[in-house]
Amino acid sequence: MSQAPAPAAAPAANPRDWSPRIVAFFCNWCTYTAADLAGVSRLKYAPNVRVIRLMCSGRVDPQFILDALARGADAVLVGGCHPGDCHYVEGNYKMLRRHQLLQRMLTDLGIEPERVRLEWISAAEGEKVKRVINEMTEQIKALGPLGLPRKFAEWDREVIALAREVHARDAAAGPCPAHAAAPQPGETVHA
Amino acid sequence: MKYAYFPGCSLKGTGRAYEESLLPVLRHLGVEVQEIEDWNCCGATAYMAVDEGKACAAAARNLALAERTGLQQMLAPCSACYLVLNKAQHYLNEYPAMRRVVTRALDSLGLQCRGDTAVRHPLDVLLNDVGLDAIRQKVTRPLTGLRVAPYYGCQIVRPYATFDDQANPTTMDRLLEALGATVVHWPLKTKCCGGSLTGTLPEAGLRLSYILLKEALKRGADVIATVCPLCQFNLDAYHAKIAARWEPVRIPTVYFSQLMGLAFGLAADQTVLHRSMVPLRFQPAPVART
Amino acid sequence: MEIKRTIKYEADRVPGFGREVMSVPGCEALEHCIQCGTCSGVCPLSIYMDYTPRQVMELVRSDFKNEVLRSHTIWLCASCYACTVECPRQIRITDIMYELKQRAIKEGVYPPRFPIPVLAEEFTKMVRNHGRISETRLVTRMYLRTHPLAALGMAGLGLNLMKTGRFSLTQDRIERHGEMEKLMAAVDRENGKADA
Amino acid sequence: MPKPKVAFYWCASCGGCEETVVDLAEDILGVVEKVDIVLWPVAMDFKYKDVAALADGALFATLLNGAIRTSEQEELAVLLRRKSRYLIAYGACAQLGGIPALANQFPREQVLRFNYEEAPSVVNPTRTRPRVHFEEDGRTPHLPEFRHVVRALDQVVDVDFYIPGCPPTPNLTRAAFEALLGGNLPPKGSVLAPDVALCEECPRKASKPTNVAFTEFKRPHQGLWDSSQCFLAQGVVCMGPATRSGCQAACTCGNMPCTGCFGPTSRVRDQGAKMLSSLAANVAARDEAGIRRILDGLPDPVGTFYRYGLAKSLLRRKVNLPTGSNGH
Amino acid sequence: MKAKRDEVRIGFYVCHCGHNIAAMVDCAAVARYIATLPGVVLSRDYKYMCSDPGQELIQQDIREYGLNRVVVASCSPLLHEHTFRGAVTAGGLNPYFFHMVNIREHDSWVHTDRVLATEKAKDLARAAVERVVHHKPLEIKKVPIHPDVLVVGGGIAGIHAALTLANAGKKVFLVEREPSIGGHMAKFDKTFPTLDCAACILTPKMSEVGSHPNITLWTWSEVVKVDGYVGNYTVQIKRKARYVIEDLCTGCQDCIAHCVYKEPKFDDLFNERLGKRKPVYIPFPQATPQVVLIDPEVCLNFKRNKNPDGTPVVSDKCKKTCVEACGEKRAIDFTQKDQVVEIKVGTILVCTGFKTFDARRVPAYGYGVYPNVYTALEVERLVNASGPTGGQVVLRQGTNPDGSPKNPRSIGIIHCVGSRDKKTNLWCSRVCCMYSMKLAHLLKEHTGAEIYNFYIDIRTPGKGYEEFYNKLLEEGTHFIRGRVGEVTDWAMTPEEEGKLVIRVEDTLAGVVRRIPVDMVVLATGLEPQADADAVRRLFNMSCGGDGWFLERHPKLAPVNTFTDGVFLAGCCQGPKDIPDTVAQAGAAAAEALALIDKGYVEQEPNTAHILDAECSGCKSCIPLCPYTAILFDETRQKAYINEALCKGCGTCVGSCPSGSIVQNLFEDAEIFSEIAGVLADEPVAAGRPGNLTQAAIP
Repeated sequence: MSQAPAPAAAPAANPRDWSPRIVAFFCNWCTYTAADLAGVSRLKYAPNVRVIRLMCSGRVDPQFILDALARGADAVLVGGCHPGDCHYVEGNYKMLRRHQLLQRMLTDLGIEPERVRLEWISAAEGEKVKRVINEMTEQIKALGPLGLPRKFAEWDREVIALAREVHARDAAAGPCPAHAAAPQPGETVHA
Repeated sequence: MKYAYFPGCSLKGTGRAYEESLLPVLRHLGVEVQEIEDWNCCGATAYMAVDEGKACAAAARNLALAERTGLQQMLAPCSACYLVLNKAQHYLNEYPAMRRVVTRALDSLGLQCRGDTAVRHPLDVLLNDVGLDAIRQKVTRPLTGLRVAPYYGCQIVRPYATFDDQANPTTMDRLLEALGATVVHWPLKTKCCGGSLTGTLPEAGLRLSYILLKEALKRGADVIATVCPLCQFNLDAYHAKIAARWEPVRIPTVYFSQLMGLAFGLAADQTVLHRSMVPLRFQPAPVART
Repeated sequence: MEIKRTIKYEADRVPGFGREVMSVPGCEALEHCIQCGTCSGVCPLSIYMDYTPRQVMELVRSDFKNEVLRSHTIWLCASCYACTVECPRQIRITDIMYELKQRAIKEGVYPPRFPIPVLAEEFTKMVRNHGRISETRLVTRMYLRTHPLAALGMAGLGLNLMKTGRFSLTQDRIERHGEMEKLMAAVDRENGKADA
Repeated sequence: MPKPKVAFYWCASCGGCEETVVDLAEDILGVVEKVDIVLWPVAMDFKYKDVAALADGALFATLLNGAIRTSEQEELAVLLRRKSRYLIAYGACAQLGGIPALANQFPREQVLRFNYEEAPSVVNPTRTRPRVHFEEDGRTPHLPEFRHVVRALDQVVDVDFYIPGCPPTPNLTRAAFEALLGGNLPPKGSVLAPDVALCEECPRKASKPTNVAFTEFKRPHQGLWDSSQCFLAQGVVCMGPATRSGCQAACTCGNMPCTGCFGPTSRVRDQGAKMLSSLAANVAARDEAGIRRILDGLPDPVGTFYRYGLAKSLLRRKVNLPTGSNGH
Repeated sequence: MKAKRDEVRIGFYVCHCGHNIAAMVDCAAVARYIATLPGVVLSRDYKYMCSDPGQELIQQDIREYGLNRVVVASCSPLLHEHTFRGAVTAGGLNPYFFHMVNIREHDSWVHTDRVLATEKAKDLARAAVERVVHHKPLEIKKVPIHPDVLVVGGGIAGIHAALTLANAGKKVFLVEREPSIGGHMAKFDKTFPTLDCAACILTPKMSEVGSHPNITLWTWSEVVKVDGYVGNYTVQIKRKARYVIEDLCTGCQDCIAHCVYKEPKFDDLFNERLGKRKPVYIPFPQATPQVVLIDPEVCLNFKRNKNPDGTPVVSDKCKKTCVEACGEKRAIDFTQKDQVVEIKVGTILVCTGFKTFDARRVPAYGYGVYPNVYTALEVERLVNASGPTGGQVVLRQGTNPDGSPKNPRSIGIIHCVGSRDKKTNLWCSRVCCMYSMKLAHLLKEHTGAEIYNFYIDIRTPGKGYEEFYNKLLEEGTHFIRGRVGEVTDWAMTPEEEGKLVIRVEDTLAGVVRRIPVDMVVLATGLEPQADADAVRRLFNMSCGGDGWFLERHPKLAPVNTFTDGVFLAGCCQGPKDIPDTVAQAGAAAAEALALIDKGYVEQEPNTAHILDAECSGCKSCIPLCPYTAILFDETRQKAYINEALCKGCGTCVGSCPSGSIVQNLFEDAEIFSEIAGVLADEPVAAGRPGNLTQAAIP
């Protein structure tokens, strides 16, 4: 599932035309609707955000945020109803609390707070969708790429170098059984 | 209570009666003021007409000097100064570009302007800091029977209604009542007096003064109380010309501070009523206080 | 009878003028004007104006620069801010008037010997040189530059001022001479027009 | 018929895992008679070259404990991988990175500096540090490279099974051996422990009310805890809900809260994130200030939620730390 | 997952939506790209997917290509998800093997760079393709609908809706917070543009409501609590104490006649305080129900100080002549208390109306300062034959030469008071132009005065409206285009003496004018009710930025709200005139009927369930559910979810520490793959985060 072919322009290919990749989780009732409204009103905003629709910001599992970052998002935006307006009474409060704790942890792990943003945007606030997305895009532009996948690769170069060496040595020494080859991507303890 | 004091040019010139009467009154009420050292012209409206940036810088110099005094509050009795200084603060906070320019310009004088000094009008201070009760305490000669038309003019409630209602300000009304005077209610209390136009386009400027004077008389006022040197000048100095153009509408115009002095029983050289061209002839009787 | 052609051709417009004005701090909201006329309705001086404030707003918006800068309206504004506080679109009309006055002065387009800009200029000069205003001197200078004769008409007033001890021809000034000049020069520098 | 060959090996670890093997007590004999132990550095003397000499896949199983931090450990991991039919990550460090992986919060330089210069117990006036290559009377031996990143075993080589725990319990180990030898194995990649969270087997489970909302968080040393009541109900962070069972709740039985050494269930990708999610969501306050005040009771989120799992967490490591451009 | 990949056969469709999408997104390119993804057996772009042929296309392909997953990239799922699920079902698939991608509202309409917009479309589409692999067939949940309806608000909207429903044989509860239904319309004299008398057309409807066997009418009552969900709402209603037993009161009004107060003495709110009433009163002659009530604030039989809980204290100081007068009927009961009743309904219509703008907020017009400045609503009462002056237009201040109260000879009507103004309300209130002209006509009719209308723009978008404007012009009413600067009482000229002077620029003539008048009428705009926000929360609705209740979709669902089973009608949704209000009320009633007669609602099966074997019983999820849908089975020591109560927010799922709760349609696997999908073009995303990247190993 991770082997999708890269489209024409892999954005990271050339740092000059790097532009932030932001994954957004919008609640169905307020923020997603607001984004629809922004569309209907033909407001124009930066094309850097990819919206994933959930029923409520309360559904946003911190794993989603970390996974998005780990897979190459430069930032994550979570949008929910204003406090007191949650379609499910108080899902947005749950998210607010998670967000605060997550921010503390991410800071310890070297990720700037700006990269994970929580916004209350009501169904009527198409303008705010535009403002927040543009604002955030600018902020992240200023911060520069997070680029975790590339970081992971960089980290692992030290190991890969050795792996190569050993493999080379053994190749000389004789054939090595298939299953001793390094693990295939995608199949792991999580699978 | 201590305030940095910004007199402004008029209070040293044609509007000296304002300062001469205000300072004693404040002293009498235990309000300390410290004149800002080497203050300059606020930038005034005429300047705005030439270059907003420079007007702002001129104002900012004063704000910076005020900040130097370490007093958070700044007293600006002249309406024009009050407005311009306030406006400058707003612009500096609303428009980063302008702030940058002004900040750099001030650097060249070795000054900084944080822009956090509260620019306040005497009416504001008297009602909200001193309080009407304290003022009543000091009234020894209530202005009983004196019918006063309170005249605020434009610039202390417009465009920034900081301490009073924009459409119908009442601070001076309440102050005058506290002095024992009878307040004449009229719809022109915030109308324009003609400003600098009286000097430049008499027909237009004087007419506005004429309307004010006429209406005040019509509503049975004995005197108009004002808060602005320019208003006072316009309403006091042009009676001859007005009479020549329309009809005589003689009614004295004095600063509210002069009336306060009167009610506090301060000496003549502290109420300086003699500085009005149309004199106010009213001597309140003392009352025995219990 | 004398007849006058009032039609406006596109050539009479100065494209971009409106946008330019609306880009100045304080003048942004002009684009929201709905031409309701509240400004004229509350303006105490609109009755003397060749264009009502509302018309000036529209003329600015439609780039009729020359008409606007030559109008009396901008000089008649006494900056009482009545329009600004009443405008249903919160347009800072007074500030726009200031902006227009500035442009008129910079371009020198106003009636000859017209006292208001002269006053403004003298005022500016005095502040620049002395840091403070001495009203009597200022007014006198203005009259001398505009209607020397009219100055005589003011004699009576001058007399009264003397009587009430409010007349003085001495020039008040700040102690740290030159600071104002320095300050203004700095502003010019910052605005990138050191020559001014 | 020859007995299947088995190897025990340790990498970045404390030795606790080896203890467990010993803790099998008399059962160790049972194991020993069923298998030939061909490599066990902690207990016996074999040479790597002996192992290297073996044919690929000649080892039936290798139980490798400890995290991977040095090039030597990597090399051995690769070697043992090749020689073993089943490579088993044994214990929290091999499975998740374990305690050593907490070092993933700090730059390698800082770790070295502390250990060779700053640690109170160190006397090292010349500030000598191990170098990979160095000259010594004509010879140039080389030492293993100390990596920038601490890794779990499966971040270096392919792993067949995982036996969790810090350390794994004798029971799990025994069960694992039985499964291995009996040939009734779960799908590759499985963790050989129940796939349910710890609360299932925690004796305090019943004592937890259904309406726990946190008004403050306390740390284990900040009080005396009712030994019969759920820690979370007492405001103490217990990783039990987010951690695999299989340890018979050893810690909570010893009146200490669970710290998560068994790692997440198979349904969870990031143990810390999940625990964080559940704890935060149940904070009582609604206003930002109130929430902040309560969360102040969790001064070290990473250390709390990733005590063992940092290497295998979604972020793996403090992301802005420097990395060596290459290995050797 | 790999195995799964082989079984799935995905059909992908990208919609041009005419030019709406195609203009900014290269649909063909998107289709070509998606075709290259594993599992995709078919990838098309098409002009209008939502059209019949478009849907037909999907159905055919399902059959011909044996598709078992369908992805459509077009507009917002909130718009057409239902449509396409229908098509998928018709094609013989479970509707939930479908996923929709929003490349219009979220892409083509909001971006300006075609290349980037196309990239975004590809990313979003790829995410859907990744996601749909994990979709599972689901049962559509059917929830039975309780046939009774609650209508909140007894204005013309509520009245019309209630009658429509009741005549269709449904039981209706109509709740009105005032003592009588009728709302604002009951206060109007005539209605524009036809000028038929408001009472004549409203009163029959009101009495029909009062007597309708299917309508339970509760006035002087307020909804205080709403629980449940579409089809099954439990509503608590507070019935405020009237101190009169409704069933016993015959409306004879003897009590009023015999009240110890001989003369009406207290402000009559129905008459906008222009008239007076007694402590025991009936709001207006046609009031429905015809039941009096007593105002404990002023009635002599109550103490002025209240109980701690705010309820009034009976003093028994009064002679109680009213009780005597009531005699045998025994309708008056001073001991009455507020009481809360609970009802069950399936659907709710919110028709809570508007409030008029408070003219004091525009001080320049002198309302409250100059007695002869009136609001339009006051004038409605003034010209009304049953009004406080019996239809005589007499001013508060001034007298005629004969000493009688002054009749105005000149009247200025100021439009847009509080409307179209950033300082108050930016919206156009839609009705003021027309009602101002109506009042202009009526005032001329009553007084023959000179009438000036001061307007910014005249807006007459309605049947017969422009004609009415024309009629007014013929009548010689003056129309001056200019927003009035101020209303003042200082005179410049003799003819201004003693009058109100209106200063305005006649913008069409380009001159500033001062116009003296005897009377000023302020055409105040419409505003959301003061408690709109509380009401909104009560029914779990949304408000627009301006405070009006928000419809689900301005065109496709104008009377629906974001809460199923709750509908909107009338001015609570935005300013509108009576014809529009009635039409909307009818529409809302029809929507409710459609639900009721269907008998059930289909609900998104997006509920959550707990994996029983995997649940450790840690109870972390239980306090998180706002609907207490999560329960704990003490014997088995595991949590379980009552899916009937679950509304599918997924909060518990996001919080389960061992990942043992699953939300249909939003399973972890589905969302993770969606995340992977939008980001998959990251060069090294191949390696699973947390695992050694293999790219470099030979």
